[in-house]
Amino acid sequence: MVKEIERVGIPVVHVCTVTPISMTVGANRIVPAIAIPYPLGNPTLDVKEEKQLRRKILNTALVALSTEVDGQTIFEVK
Amino acid sequence: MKLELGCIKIRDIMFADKSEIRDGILYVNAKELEQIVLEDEQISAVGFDIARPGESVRITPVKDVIQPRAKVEGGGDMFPGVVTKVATVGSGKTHVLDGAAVVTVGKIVGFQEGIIDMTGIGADYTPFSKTNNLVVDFSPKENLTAHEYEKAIRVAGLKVAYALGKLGVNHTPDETKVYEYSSIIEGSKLYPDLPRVGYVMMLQSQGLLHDTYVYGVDMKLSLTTMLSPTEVMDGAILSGNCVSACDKNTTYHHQNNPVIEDLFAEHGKTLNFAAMIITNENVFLADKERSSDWSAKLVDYLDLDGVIISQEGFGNPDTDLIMNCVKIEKTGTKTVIITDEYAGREGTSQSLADADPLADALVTAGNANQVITLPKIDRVIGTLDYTEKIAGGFAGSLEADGSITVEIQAITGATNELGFNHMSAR
Amino acid sequence: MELLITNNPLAKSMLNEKYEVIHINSDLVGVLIYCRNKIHEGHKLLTHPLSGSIKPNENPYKSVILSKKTKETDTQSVKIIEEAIITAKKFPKIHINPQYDEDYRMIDVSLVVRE
Amino acid sequence: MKKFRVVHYINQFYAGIGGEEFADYKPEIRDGFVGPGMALTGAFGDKAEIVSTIVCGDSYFNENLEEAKKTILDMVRSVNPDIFIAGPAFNAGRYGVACGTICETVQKELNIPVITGMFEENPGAEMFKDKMLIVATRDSAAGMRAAVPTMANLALKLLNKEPIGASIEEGYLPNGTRVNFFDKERGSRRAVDMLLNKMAGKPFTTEYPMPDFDRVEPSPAVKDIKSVTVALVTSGGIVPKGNPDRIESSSASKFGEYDITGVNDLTADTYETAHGGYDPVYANADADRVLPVDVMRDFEREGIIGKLYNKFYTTVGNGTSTKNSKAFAADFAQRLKNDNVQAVILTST
Repeated sequence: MVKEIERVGIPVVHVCTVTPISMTVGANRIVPAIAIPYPLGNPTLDVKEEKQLRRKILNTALVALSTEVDGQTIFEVK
Repeated sequence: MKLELGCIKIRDIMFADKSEIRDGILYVNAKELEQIVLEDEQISAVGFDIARPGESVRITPVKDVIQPRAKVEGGGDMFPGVVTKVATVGSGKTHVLDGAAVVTVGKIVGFQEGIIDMTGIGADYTPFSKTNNLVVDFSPKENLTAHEYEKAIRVAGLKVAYALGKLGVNHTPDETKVYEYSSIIEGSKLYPDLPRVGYVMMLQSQGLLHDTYVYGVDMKLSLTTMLSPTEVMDGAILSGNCVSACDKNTTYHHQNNPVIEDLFAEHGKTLNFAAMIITNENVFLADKERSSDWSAKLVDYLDLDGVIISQEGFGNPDTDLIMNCVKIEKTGTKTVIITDEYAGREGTSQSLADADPLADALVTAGNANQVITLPKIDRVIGTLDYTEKIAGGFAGSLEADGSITVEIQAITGATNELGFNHMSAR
Repeated sequence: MELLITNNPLAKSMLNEKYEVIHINSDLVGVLIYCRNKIHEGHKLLTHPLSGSIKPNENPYKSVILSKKTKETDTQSVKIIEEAIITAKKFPKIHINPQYDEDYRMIDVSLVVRE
Repeated sequence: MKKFRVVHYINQFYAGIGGEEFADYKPEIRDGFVGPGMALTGAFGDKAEIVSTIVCGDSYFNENLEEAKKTILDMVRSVNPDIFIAGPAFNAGRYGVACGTICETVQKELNIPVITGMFEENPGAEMFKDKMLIVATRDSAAGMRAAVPTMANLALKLLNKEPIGASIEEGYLPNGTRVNFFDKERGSRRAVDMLLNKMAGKPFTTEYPMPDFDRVEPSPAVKDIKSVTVALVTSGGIVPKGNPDRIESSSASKFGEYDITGVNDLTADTYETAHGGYDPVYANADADRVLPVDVMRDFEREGIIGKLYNKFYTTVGNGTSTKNSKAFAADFAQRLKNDNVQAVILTST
């Protein structure tokens, strides 16, 4: 799916738990997620903390979208 | 290592008072064989039957197929470590009863696999419709465990084949083939300009009914190792694998390994057949990693330019196959893999349980889920009681008119992953 | 303790001391799906879920050994379990004779016991 | 014996009307065979005959798609054929797409067998090879002599309802359906030959191609994220509660497009997952954990992004299978492009 989006020239960031799979499907901008059943969340946190965590991941995703890359690049969430 | 295979052509098998080979006919005294089999107290009774090419006969459920062979010259004896004492084989002279086979049948557990049809469309899918088969049907003593019974049948079948093979020792072969296998250094000196090719053979080794024995060693307990391909011709590798009839290697397949034959056919001409590696297919993933690491290490160490990798069995061995392939490709050695497919009855499902772009050269033995209808046959050796339980069969697969609708995975050797057959798929 | 996920009563009785046995009342695919969820939580596959060459529609019993929970999701385990579920689902249902239940159970266990 | 009735479709060039300058030629139907139809007729012998030939310009067909389809369909219907044959189109792209499109239409509407022929790299081949038999041809009309008997032979098999063998035997493009056949050489010999070619750097053809793992060049980065529209896409199967489009849990062949105008937060009452590939408990409790609409709305309000696109796309791809979601993705990617979306966040489980 990532490839088809990139083929029309739109940058795409893949937020994905299992980053090696993201590599095999051909994503160029990759942001690691939390866990397969909740990639952008964590049910053990309270609602506010969980949203804060989600925001952190998405901030990284926006950074990835704004960064030129010349190959498959993983952007770690800081 | 040099092995001469002397082939004595067998065109028929008949029961007789005296066991002997005369004018290409294998005469068998069933009483003598019975005594040999019943030496094992765990077997209570044994029956013998003969199935010839073209006869309206169906053999099922097949456990193993063995070609009678005997050592004439050279170290060791046939089926070392199981029927005879442990000693290195693979050199000297061996006589083969070419055209004959021992087929064992028996109920080890309550679901049974393996059909050999001697005529009709089913015969096209199994190599054992072209051999004259002495079928041996074993009954166990009561209260035998499946493990004990499996072993008893396995060894008894080999003993029968060993006894028959002995009958050919003093005969002049109709045809002699010579296989010569050099040491690594010697081979490189002989063929400095030819690509160095190896054969990585994967052996089924998962547990009860899923095992392979090498000089008597249960392969799941072994690390990846090496032997001479001529040792394999002398019965160094024996089947203890009773499941997935279509893509298991019977002992006959091991004895007549087609990859070995075809690599020898090119040896010294277009390639240098430098090494044979055997590895296992265990259930534990750590074993899979270790064994495939070891395959790649050996391939790298031996400095091979290319290898053929053959698989055995369905399902999780796909993972071993891809691990072996990928790790070997990463050492810079080119690979070709041989496997079969489970693409569903329509042929539209995903064929393999694992995949990798480095596996870019694949030979397929066909789609094992293809459905065919085997016509009614006059005589059944063994039993059809379990037909609906045969792999690929399903409830009602035994039709009222005596025909059987099955997936070809129920047929012994139909999609053999050594590339024994001509079948392929696209 | 490592986990043994199974729908096989024999596995439970034979391996109860060696593993933390989780007995699932479901078909083979159900066992695989349970394993998948455990893998997503951080358990690793120790045995291949397509253990044995008996086709997934031929033997109703399945035992799979998983590691203790780890912090990471193991990529290889994720891939293998997904492929195993796809493979298991593609085999049509066939009649399985309950007369041979004991055999089915024994074969399944023999595949995950290291001798 | 009665001869089967064949209708043959060709473009303006093969009808002898002219090249590109006549590509807007409107559909017409002529009696009997025209151009390459002669060779086909020869190959059919006394078993089938071309009763009519339909000629249409490639530009006309592709630029007036609906009208062309309707006109041609009526023409075909009027002569009541047993089979419809188009081309072969070789490597001519628009001709190939026209052949595939009209074959698909005829097959669906008239329920008769169809067949066409193309070079494997013709764009029409990729689009239609799993929908009909497409005979593999060379890349130019020089391949006509080889293509015609293959097409005729397959056409007769379809007409006689005979089983169709493997692609390599019958000469059609591999279409993903695996068919067994008996090769000339045994498997081990084929493996040795393949290895010799591979080691020598010569071409070889695998008997089972691995799934497509190709790469694409990264798109340029977004210059100013504050001023662009960002879209959310997920393979995590998030759908409105109740799964109105019945997205299947394990097949990525279906996908959903849902409007989120005015939606600021996904809740347990409004959204859920249709994905069968993971434990759904957490996503059903709060779908923002998979499709983060809540935070994206915050970003929009705070001016961190320009706008959140008012639709999201969803499917249940499991990440490892690559082929099924391809067509769907190509489709929505074009829609995103048309709506001037400049960045996409794709979330996967």
